[in-house]
Amino acid sequence: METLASLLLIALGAALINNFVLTYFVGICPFLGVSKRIDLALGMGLAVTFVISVAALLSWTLTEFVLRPGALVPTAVWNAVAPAAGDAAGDAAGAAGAATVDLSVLSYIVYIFVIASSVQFVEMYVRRFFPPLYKSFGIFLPLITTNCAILFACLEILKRVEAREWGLVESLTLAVFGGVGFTLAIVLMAGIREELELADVPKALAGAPITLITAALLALAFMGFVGMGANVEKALVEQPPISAERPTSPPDSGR
Amino acid sequence: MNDSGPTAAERFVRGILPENPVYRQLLGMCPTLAVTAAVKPALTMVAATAFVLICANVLVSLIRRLLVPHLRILVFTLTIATFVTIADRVLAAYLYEMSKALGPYVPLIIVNCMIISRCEVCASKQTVGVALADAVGVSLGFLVALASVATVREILGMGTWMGLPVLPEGVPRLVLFVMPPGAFLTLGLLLGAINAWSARRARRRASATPRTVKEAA
Amino acid sequence: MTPATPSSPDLEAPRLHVAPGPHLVSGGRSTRGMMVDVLVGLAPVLAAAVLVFREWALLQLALCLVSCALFETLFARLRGRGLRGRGLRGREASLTDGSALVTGAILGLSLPWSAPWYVAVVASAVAIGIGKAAYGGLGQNVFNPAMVGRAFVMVSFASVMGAASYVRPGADLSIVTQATPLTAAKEAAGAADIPGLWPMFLGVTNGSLGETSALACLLGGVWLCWRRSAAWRIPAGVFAGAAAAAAVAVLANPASPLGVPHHLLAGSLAFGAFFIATDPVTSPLSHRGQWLFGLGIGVLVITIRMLSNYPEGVVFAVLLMNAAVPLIDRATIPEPLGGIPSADREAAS
Amino acid sequence: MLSAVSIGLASATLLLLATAMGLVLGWANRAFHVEIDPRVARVHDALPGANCGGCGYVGCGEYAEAVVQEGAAVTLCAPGGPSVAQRLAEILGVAVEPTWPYRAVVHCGATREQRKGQTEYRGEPTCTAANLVADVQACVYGCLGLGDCVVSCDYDAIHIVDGVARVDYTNCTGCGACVDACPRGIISRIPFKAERVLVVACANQDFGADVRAVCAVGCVGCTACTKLSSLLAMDDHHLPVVDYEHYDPKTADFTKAIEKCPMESLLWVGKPTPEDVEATEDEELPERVDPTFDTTVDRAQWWG
Amino acid sequence: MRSFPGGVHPPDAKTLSGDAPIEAPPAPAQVRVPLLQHTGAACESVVKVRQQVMLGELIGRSEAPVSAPVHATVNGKVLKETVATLPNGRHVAVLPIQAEGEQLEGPAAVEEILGGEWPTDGLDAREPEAIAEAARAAGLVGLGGAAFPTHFKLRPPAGTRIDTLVVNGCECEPYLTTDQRLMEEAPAPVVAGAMLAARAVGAARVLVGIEDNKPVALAAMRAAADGTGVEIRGIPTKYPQGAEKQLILTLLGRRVPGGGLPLHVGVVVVNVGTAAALARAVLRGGALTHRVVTVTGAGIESPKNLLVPLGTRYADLIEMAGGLAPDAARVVAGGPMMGFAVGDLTTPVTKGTTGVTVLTAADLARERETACVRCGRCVDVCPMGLVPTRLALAVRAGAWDATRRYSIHACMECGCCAWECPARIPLVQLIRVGKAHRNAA
Repeated sequence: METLASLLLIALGAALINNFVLTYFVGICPFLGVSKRIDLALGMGLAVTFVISVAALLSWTLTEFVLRPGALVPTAVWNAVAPAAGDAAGDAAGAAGAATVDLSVLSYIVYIFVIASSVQFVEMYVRRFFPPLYKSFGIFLPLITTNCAILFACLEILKRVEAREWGLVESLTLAVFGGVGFTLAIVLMAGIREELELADVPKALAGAPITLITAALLALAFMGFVGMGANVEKALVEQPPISAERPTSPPDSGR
Repeated sequence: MNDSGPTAAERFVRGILPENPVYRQLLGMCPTLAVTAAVKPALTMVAATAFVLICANVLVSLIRRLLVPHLRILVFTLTIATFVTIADRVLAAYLYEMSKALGPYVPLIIVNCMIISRCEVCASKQTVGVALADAVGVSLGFLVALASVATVREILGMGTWMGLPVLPEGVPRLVLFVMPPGAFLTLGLLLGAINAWSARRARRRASATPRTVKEAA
Repeated sequence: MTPATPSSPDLEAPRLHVAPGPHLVSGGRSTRGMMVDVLVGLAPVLAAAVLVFREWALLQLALCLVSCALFETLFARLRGRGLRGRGLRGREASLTDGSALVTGAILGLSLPWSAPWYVAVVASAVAIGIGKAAYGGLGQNVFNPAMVGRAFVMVSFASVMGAASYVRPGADLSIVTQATPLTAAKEAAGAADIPGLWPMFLGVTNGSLGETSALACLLGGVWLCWRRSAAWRIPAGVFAGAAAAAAVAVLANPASPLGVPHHLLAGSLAFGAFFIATDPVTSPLSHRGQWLFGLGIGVLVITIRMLSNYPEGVVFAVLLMNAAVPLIDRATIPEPLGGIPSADREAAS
Repeated sequence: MLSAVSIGLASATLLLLATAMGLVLGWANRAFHVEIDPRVARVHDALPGANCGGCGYVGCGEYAEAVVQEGAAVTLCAPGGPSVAQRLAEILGVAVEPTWPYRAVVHCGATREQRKGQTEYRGEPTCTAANLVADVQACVYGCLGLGDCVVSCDYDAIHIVDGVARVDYTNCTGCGACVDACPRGIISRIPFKAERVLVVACANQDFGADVRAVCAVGCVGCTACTKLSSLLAMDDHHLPVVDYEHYDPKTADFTKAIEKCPMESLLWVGKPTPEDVEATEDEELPERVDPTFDTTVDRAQWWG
Repeated sequence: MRSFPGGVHPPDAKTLSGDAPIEAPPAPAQVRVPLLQHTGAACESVVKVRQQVMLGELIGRSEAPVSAPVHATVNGKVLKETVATLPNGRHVAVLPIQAEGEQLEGPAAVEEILGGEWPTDGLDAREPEAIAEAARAAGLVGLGGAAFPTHFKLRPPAGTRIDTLVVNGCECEPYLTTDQRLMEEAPAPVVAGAMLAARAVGAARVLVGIEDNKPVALAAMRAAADGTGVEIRGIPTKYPQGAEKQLILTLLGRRVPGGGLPLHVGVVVVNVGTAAALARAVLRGGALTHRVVTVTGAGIESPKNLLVPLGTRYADLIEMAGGLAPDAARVVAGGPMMGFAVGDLTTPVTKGTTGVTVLTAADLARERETACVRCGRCVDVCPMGLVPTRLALAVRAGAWDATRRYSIHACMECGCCAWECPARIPLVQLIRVGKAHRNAA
């Protein structure tokens, strides 16, 4: 129950409450660029969701087994093999007391490398074996390499995995629902922009400005979900009915 | 397109306003929206981005003859990633609070389209001097963009500028401006204002020099 | 071919003209007429607000009406001066269509009586400027202008728009010494602070100006639907969706002080269902779409009420569903009589 | 010690990763290889990227594919002009034939006063809409003068003057947008072999008497001009046609044909002659707004 | 009785000419007979200039299957071929005929064309092919307005089973009383023609649908159909009840598939005027040379129902009805909902001309166009279940994909949406522009 609840929270958080695009501003370029038609937007959204999941899987694996402090060479082993070195590096390892190999400095390079390579691999694979799919979907893949949403998800996962909070399932949940949230936002935006094709937007605002203003209003609408995470958690995890659980401070409408 | 192209000085000037990366090319939107709730983080961001942009441009320009065409984007990305890591570590070491405030947006400089675009369009084809001028110009343009967005947002949202109080006590603060919708709104309205302004300028320029049939011919 | 004159020489030729058909139009309705309908429908709501909040209601409403009208004029002027888009094609935005007054009235009635003057002015500016003028004026906006303004000030001026601001302990109006029903429900342990169903229906409770009296909203709303200036399916959908979601909430938490009727009567649900959600510009065209839209708003209102930090969710629910209207419209294109003609079929797939 | 090991491990990791990825991608590149013609990309790069559709294809991308794979002519890009055609020809390795700039010409010369049987029209003020209403003007072939072509032009190169469309050849790029916009099909693109080119300024296909009934200047199909110039021939609709293929601006002499035309249906269009300029020297052109924003989201999206 | 969804109730204004009996004025001095008066291929002239022709003599024909021959409509001399623009915008060749000598006019013409006995015995023993051929030879086309060649309709493709012949007596278009007067004054040829048409297509059942705002016509038709097996149905008055698909839906509950024809649901529809003309063509061998035209509207001095030769100029027609009122502002060929405005009064009457409605400035008083607020009234009244506002705005914005997504070709241009639109947007015209764009592309 508790695991499910925490997964639900991660999912809700990534898709609605802290929508990747509308709250964290990642993936803005495709959000502005590929949101002119609903079908293209949907394709982009699905492509991002797919790639983000693949990248999350790879980066989680790399983080867990290579990059995380103590991952490559377990602390115990390190201490056994190089006890003398332990003293020398003691200052750096600090209070934890366990000196070990920390490759997390490499994480950015490794991630972007992994993302770029896997996107390219997927692209080549799809182009070779599913030409129709490539025509409708594959054209987005090169765009995704430089989509910050992917790297952002990887970094979030890195943070949690380093802190030993999340496992693979949580990481994947974040990735998939982050992608779903991105898809939701970009498809809503595409619907609105198709509608705006028929509208008589002032010339100075036509194009990017009105898209940004629409994004602002969309973000404003999504603010309705603010605080939902905590309240859902309360309802699901702490079980006692809401009425019995009095918040310590009255909810302030603004926060 | 840029085989010969403009000179270093022209590129420098162009990057600032006429081809401003944010306002005119709509690149680097992510940091423009994400870290501009206040001016200070915005300036830090600009500094980090400028560092990466300049270093990457110079390096790419130096190795431009070694680039394999179909792997060039990967090389750019890795170069940028390296410099971003350096910037990130430096920030974490000397400006810990700021580094925490900027959160994931410093590593996200890696995928800032602005930098890749400069590497691709300019540095990979130009000499070091030109690439450097270009990078500095674009960095200044980025500075202009982020500073303007951040100024509007901080003053309207919190009544301060660089943390210094600007608006008198009694004026209500529009807290929305430091929130996500405010970021989109500010950038959208500023873009619109710039469009309107340059449209008017173009019109004025056109009417200032009346064209006659003879001239047209 | 000879010019267009009858051959009779003694008859003075009338000036004929040509035009596309149909050559007759129903004289009954006009866009302005529909706006007037909405204003008339809002009359009982205003009456209830005046009864409960006295001159404060009138002041707030007048402020919103005047500032909306001013901003409408201002932006129409700006548009006329070089900010023209693809040609206005004879539908210049102006005060005469009455839409700015409707926006102002709905905005005014959705603000708390205690909101300071600048709240109304900023909300009006945002509603007309960003909510409507930026999209090209009446009929082209995606989001309900009044709700854009309301949400903007709600988030911006949290301190003067928050739950606490409704309550004035020592006020000369007895109503406003109590918390609003929904705030009471969110904060209070038991049902003690929550008014009964009857006062909530009549509207002798605290809240924003227009939202207290479900009865007044019902009166005005039924009139609007009867005049066909509002699609009855939307409020019906809102109530059905809200009732269903509220039932789920009650089942999930039987100890809650709020029953399904409370949820339907409380807050601005009725006001929103009849006057805000039914804004034709920002709601779907097809009947199925209108049902979907209404149900979506109803469910979202209760979800936001129960789960988010905000005690009331109408503003956000309406904005969220507004954003989905293009998709709803797309998904619910009605099937033509006899099916899609072959000439159009390949495009529809 | 630790740092040394760290650095070593870091390098090893990166190297390993790079090797692994390189191998995988290298293998994939061969295993999943799809033949695409690199020339398509080069052609696309050489095109101006305006995506105007003037070539008849959906956009520059499709035109690039068509040029390489279907053997479409390299000269179709109107905004690019001869220089682009030259570059495309170089890429494809074909010889480029000398190409003339194509420009739009309007096959109607009747001003508002010269048309007969006009009835006041109240409806959607576009040509396409008015064209569906009978008797807006008696001539069903001529210019309606409501300016659909003006709206369609991205280069501010066509205007309604005295109720009839006139092309401004200083701005016209020959993209053909106005050709598609005109519901009566009276605009066409012709090769501009000289600065001034002769056009038949009438499209009325009826017999002379019927033409005279509807227009003061329409071609009555008298064949006077075709007898005086070998470059003019009557078509099936009682209209003379200029043989632009054999038109040589140096030798062609239309003076007599023009003099003989009873209806002013033969017109010179193009750049004004020095005499024209002299006559109109002091006239001011209406205020013109230059298109300003060359950057749009479209261009940025490929960097997203 | 359940009717079709949507539709509107414009004031029918049929009292203007509803009581005026059908009369045949003196023949005009000149008629201008278009060589294309129907949907389909144009005819070629088969006469020479200055040739003398007799009433009913063949003057134009075409080999194309979808076409109908054209006959001389007066006795006289053929003049030089010229052109005319018909109200629907088609630019066609015209044969002017100068009237010379004796003419079929006045009460004699009415008696000749509509009067006399119309026996119904033995009609169902006639050869179907002979009926269709007689219709073709007479140049018969649908007289309800669309002018589709009748012989083509009477020869359904092999393998189609037609079980019902529907006779359209709705005349839902406001102002017009052509069909109403015909049914009141001459129900017998209508019934006979209906039986012949049913015989030709092999339909066992004949249904006549008449809107219930024409009680006299209903009674007259009931009396005439008594004992013939032809069923007369009074149906709710609602515009556009007379549209084929809507009529079939109301009478039979069948939906004609999108882009399909009535014969796809086993039905053939003919107008009452067509039925009467068919009876004349088969029983008396008369070519289609005259038709009843309602000349009406507040802009006409004395509205009338006139039996006139085809090719009569509108100017003559208007003069026969007392001329234009001083405040006449718009001359409409047909009724005010689906008719086309005419600027040139030399335009000739064709086989499809149901009436000429002259509207005054007061009728036309319309406000300026305002913004569409998506009120959805056009959606509610569209009898085809479309979304007119989306279609129209998509056309304005040039979003052609969207027009097809919203099934622009299902629109029959009945005008309900534009009639109802509070914003006064010319919805029908915009939709026509959209269709024209699609057809051109």
